Amino acid sequence: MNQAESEASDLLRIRRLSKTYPGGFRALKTVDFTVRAGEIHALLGENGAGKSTLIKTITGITLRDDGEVWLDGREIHPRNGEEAQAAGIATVYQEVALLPNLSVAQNLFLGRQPTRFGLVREGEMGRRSRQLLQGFGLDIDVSAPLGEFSVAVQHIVAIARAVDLSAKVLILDEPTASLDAREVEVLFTVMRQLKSQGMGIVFVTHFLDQVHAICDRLTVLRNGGLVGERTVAGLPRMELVRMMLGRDLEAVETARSRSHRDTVVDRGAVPAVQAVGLGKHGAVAPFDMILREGEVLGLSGLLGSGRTETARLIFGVDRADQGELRVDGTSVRLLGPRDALRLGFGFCPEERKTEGIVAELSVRENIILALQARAGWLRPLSRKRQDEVADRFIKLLDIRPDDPDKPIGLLSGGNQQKAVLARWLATGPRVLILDEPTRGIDVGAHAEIIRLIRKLCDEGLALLVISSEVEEIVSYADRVTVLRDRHHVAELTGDEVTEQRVLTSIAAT
Amino acid sequence: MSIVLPRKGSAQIGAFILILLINWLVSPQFFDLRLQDGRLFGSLVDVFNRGAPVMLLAMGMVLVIATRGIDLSVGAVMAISGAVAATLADSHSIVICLGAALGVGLLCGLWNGILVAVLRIQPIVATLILMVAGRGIAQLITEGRIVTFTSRDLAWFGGGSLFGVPAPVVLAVVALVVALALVRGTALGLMIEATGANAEASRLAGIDTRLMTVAVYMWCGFCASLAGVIVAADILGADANNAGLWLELDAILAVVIGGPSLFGGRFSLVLAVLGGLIIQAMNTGILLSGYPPELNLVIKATVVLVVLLLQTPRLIAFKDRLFRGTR
Amino acid sequence: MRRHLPVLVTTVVFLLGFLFCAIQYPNIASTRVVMNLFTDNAFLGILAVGMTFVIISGGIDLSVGSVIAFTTVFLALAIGNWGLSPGMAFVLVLGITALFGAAMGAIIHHFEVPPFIVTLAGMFLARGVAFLMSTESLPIDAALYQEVASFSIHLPGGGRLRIIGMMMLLVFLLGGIVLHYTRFGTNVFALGGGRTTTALMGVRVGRITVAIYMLSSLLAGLAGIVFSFYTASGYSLTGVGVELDTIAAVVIGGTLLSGGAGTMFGTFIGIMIQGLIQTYITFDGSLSSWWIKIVTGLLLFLFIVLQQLLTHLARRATTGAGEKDTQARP
Amino acid sequence: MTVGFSQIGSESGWRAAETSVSKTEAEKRGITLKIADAQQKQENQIKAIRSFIAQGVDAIFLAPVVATGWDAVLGEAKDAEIPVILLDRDIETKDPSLYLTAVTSDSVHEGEVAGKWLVDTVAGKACDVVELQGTVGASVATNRKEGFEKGIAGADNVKIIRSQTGEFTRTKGKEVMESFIKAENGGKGICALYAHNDDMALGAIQAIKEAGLKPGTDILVVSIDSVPDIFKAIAEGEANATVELTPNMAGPAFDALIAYKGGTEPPKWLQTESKLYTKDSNPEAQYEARKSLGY
Ligand SMILES: Nc1ncnc2c1ncn2[C@@H]1O[C@H](COP(=O)(O)OP(=O)(O)OP(=O)(O)O)[C@@H](O)[C@H]1O
Ligand SMILES: Nc1ncnc2c1ncn2[C@@H]1O[C@H](COP(=O)(O)OP(=O)(O)OP(=O)(O)O)[C@@H](O)[C@H]1O
Ligand SMILES: [Mg+2]
Ligand SMILES: [Mg+2]
Repeated sequence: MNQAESEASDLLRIRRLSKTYPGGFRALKTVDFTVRAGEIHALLGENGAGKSTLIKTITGITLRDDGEVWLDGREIHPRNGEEAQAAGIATVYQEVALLPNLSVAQNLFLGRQPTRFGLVREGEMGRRSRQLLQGFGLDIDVSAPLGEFSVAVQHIVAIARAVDLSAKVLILDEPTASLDAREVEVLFTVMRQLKSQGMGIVFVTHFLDQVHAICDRLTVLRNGGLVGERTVAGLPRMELVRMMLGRDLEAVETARSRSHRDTVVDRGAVPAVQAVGLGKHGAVAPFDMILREGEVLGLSGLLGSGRTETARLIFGVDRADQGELRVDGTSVRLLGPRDALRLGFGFCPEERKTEGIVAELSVRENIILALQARAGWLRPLSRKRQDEVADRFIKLLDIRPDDPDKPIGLLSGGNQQKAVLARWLATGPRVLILDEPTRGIDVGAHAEIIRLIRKLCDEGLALLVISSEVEEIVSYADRVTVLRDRHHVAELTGDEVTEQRVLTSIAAT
Repeated sequence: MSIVLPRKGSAQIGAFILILLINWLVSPQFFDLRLQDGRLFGSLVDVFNRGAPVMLLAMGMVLVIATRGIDLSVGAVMAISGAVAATLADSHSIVICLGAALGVGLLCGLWNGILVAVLRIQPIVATLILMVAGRGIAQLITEGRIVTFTSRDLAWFGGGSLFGVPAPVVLAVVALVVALALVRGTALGLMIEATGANAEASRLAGIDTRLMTVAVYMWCGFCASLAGVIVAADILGADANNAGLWLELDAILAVVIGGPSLFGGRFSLVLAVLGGLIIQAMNTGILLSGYPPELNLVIKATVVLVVLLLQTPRLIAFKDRLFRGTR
Repeated sequence: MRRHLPVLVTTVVFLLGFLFCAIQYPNIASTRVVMNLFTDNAFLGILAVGMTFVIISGGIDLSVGSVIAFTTVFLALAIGNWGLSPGMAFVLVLGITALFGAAMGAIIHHFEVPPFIVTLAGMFLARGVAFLMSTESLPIDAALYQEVASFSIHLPGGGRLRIIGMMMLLVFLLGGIVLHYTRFGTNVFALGGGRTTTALMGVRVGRITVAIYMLSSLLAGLAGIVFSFYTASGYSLTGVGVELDTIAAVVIGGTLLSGGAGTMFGTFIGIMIQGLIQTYITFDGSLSSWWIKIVTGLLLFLFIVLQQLLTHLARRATTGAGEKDTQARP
Repeated sequence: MTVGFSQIGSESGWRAAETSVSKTEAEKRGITLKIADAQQKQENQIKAIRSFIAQGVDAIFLAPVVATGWDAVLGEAKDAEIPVILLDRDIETKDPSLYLTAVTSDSVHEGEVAGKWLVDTVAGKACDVVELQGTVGASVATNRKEGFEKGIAGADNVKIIRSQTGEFTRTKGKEVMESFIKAENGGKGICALYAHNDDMALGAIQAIKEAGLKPGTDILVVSIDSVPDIFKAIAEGEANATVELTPNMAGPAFDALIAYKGGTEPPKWLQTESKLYTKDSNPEAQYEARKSLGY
């Protein structure tokens, strides 16, 4: 293809885009980026590489310092969401940018509701909403407030909204982070269909499998700079990883080496935590569960199957209304997370934005928050101690940028996730509950976290991990409990812990 | 060459200085100071002295606002504690009298805190209840009259002085230091900010958000009652009908001038207090100016808007660009 | 059903309260008293409609009481001294107040100043200007005013639905339609749900902010006109503290002060609850100034606690029925 | 007989005294008095009157919070044939038949009495006066200002140099006086203080003292209302004169009402006396007489 020809098929062309955030952080350094009509283009890079920033500067949510954005042969200067939409760019941002207080239907049609005589036609809007969502395999009450649904549902709604805007370019920033395998498949079907209609799609993800499954070309960013653009077909995985990390990933072994297992766990001992008939009306049916020190228990199931609720009961966030919880064999009554914290529990919630980070506070303050809460208000951690703790975990988890005083809300999504993990690791817990710990985390850090989980286990920590990635869960779990419709339906141990077995249990009806 | 100004608070300090300078233009003897009966005397002293109640209220209010709350009842609490102090002043020792007045303030705060944190009533309505009923309670104590007293001990809180500094200013400064020590010397500040910024996340991190909420309302009630004692001591009597009337708006305004958003999170005690001073400097200026009182509100409106526009992000960005240009 | 719970509960609370009052003073359960509830709270109701929009959008408008004062003084002067016809004066004053609100909205949006302060400055300004126009209370003497005052629909039981009462009901009706059934209304909710997000979703946040504050001031102007009908005079001290009453009514009606949720009907009930408390106290008639305040506070407390309690119980009942489960995927 | 009294509220000690005196006066005559407190709001007063009408009282007393805007509701009272008597303040209406009579003091006259006293006292010496006004927009404030200006109109030696609102309260009175003193050369430029009510004067007296001046000597103090505390100040020589506004408006009103029921039409205006008190009028005794009236 010669130069002129390729320019002609370019739908979105970015030239020399630069962005320095207030405070002097250079998030983008003269990045070039091109999306053609009818292609799915992956935008890749480590956490904090500048992917989301690139997207936001294209749509004008954050104003660019320098550079050009061409759409369909015309230079555009959108200054806000409305102008970007009008120009033909539909975007799903990384943090779901929808309104939890509006109904699902209103979210889908905000600003373009069907009206008659100036009045919104609710019925028509509801009908079209249901139709639209059915295309994504979602059958929900569209008149319910969006906030009542899990992030996953919200994400699908956001995607549906963007798709329905029928723009020329569709940008999806980590749409699959909170989806399970089935939903990802649905999304891909829709994407392929849009692609065939000539739409250009930008797709950000940390799942390299997905890149290979659906993308035509890819662009890699590192530290705000452009690393390169490649055609996906024929690009070896190792090569891609090297592009992203700038180094080889020594043994990205998702290999199922569960060799460490039986050596550590003493099955005769009193379990660290034991749930007996624990349950809550309307949340989870009563279940039994055993957590032993040095052992990883995985919770698997579809979205909405009650995994989070299980975790919340054990951590005392919600109060159980039946059954009992035993810690070291003695029955305890948790009146709230504080009680759990005192017992040495830790809990990384799934919904990072609303339940995890405290956006306005600095990274340091976020990391020491639980530690401080356990110490009580009267015993403040000295600044020196705070810095020590923060620095240690920033290094350990490679949180970037490594500035502990930056408000955490300004960090990239993946780095926020790491900081929340750090908060609990800092308390040195004996029982740790992780709800989707690797969500939005890049390949490098992903491997890092899994290594960390194993190490913690070896040190005698009892772990309860919830993950939608079955492959990931079987890679480190000693046992897997499968949930369906808020019931604990199966428990797999030992050699039963295989991807296949887990998937069958999930799917069984 | 760069001008080193603290980023945070430069707008407020600037506004305060600007208003003082304007006052000086309006009234040339504005900065004059002399010692009168062992007490500093002058318009500048008045700004601090008269501003003490609002400064105290702002100190309390800023923490409440940091937890996404609001306390409308501070004016009423001032009236109650003033009434209590004045009724007890001549019959009981100052310790009992003060203890009762401040205790009542804490109690009022506890009530508000429970309504907000335990019964989960929206703060504005929760505190509105005490705003309405509280003034009634104060009037009930005084039976609608102005209860006067002669106790010199109590009078010190209004008219006394320490090393020439008027007692209200001393009290406000002490309260500020105590508050700073409490909030920044312990982990309370962090916990309050976390609660205000994201209550759910803070709860999951093990912070007792309920305790934090109750505590800030109690602190706010305490500050209000101290302000009430000062106001009563100042006129040697408790005027339950008028003490602290509409002062809640001034207190909120002070906090907002001091910077934090009304939607919780980061706060600065010092800037809130500075906000209170800015309001009082403006009021004193109006009084010194000699304009007819019909103009008071129009002047106030103008000043408030100007002070605010001074610290809007747009203007700050503009200013930054200017400074960067000169560097 | 769960979504309408707050309104439902508030209504039930009002009805219970009404029953309680009527048992103590049977006269309260008459059309006369109920119609008086409309007449006496007409201006408050109209203000509350505007305030509902403002609060749902996540803002607040403290200037409304002062705008009423300004409006009444302006009308008295325009009709009495400048010789304008009432109709002209109304159009003029509504124009001025709308512009005033638009200006506040524009400042709030463009300079990103908290609405609390902008409208507080607006509150000072409007009353200040009223003072400058006249510090005296001025009678308004126009034929129209007498006609308005004398016209009413008689109901069985001696009740009279007066024009200003009807105006309030009409404003509530229109306000409800605009809030709940138009794009503008949805945008107001959206703004309350999140400003940045709303902007991300392609809504023109600036325009809507201006429109909201314009509407609120315009309705405050209308409330001023209604107040001038009510008292046939203009006075610069009118409506001191009314903004708090209005905000309270809106919030009691189930609207979240932090924005994003609320209903027009709830606000209506909020106004009625406040009116009922007033009426109860007037009927009692034996309370001293301070007991009035204490009892008002107490009743407010009871209403709100009852509301909270019922909501809690109803929530429990509905979640027990597994409402959440019905939303699960197929 | 049952009388409904729509009282303004309880914004000052004087108002509280008026309420409590009304109660005693009613008791004395065996009349049932229903007091509705309007919390400073005209709309509440209108509601109260409507409810009095609904309850069928024999007469209505009204202490109007503003002068205008009563025609409609008083018309209703008239239709119901309930006589209305105005207390304390007059109203503006074109139809005087809406009320039976008004028992009020003439607040312009009060100011005039104060002004005249000052002119007489300074006897030709130059005298710069500072004025503490009541709440901006309150009719009493406007009238007392007007009356005082009338009182000093003839004397060129007496003039008002500063005038600011003290909102009828002690706290504000003190604060404003402080700034007056500072603005006028430490108070040396001030010859006299005129306050629209005693409470502001009492606050101002403290400010004068704190500035190192002698109230009553260095700065003459004249005010209106005659609340008990001002007599203490007069007795101590810290205040010079006060003009009385009696809290007993209800007494004459009851008398007029009883007479009216007996068939005698009362005059349209029953003016209460605006008596001047100085240190010569035995302030100690005045204090004793007033202290239990509920001020
Ligand atoms: N408003 C801001 N102010 C300052 N720095 C910011 C701001 N927003 C983002 N950054 C910084 O810019 C860098 C790039 O962030 P960005 O969100 O673009 O990363 P990303 O590639 O999307 O990462 P992830 O995969 O974790 O989502 C990060 O280091 C982040 O801390
Ligand atoms: N895909 C979905 N479709 C409809 N409703 C859903 C879906 N996912 C979750 N929900 C609802 O959202 C709420 C939250 O689900 P919850 O977080 O308990 O699920 P989970 O098993 O923890 O799943 P995950 O953690 O993978 O999101 C539940 O009320 C559930 O009914
Ligand atoms: Mg990102
Ligand atoms: Mg979950």
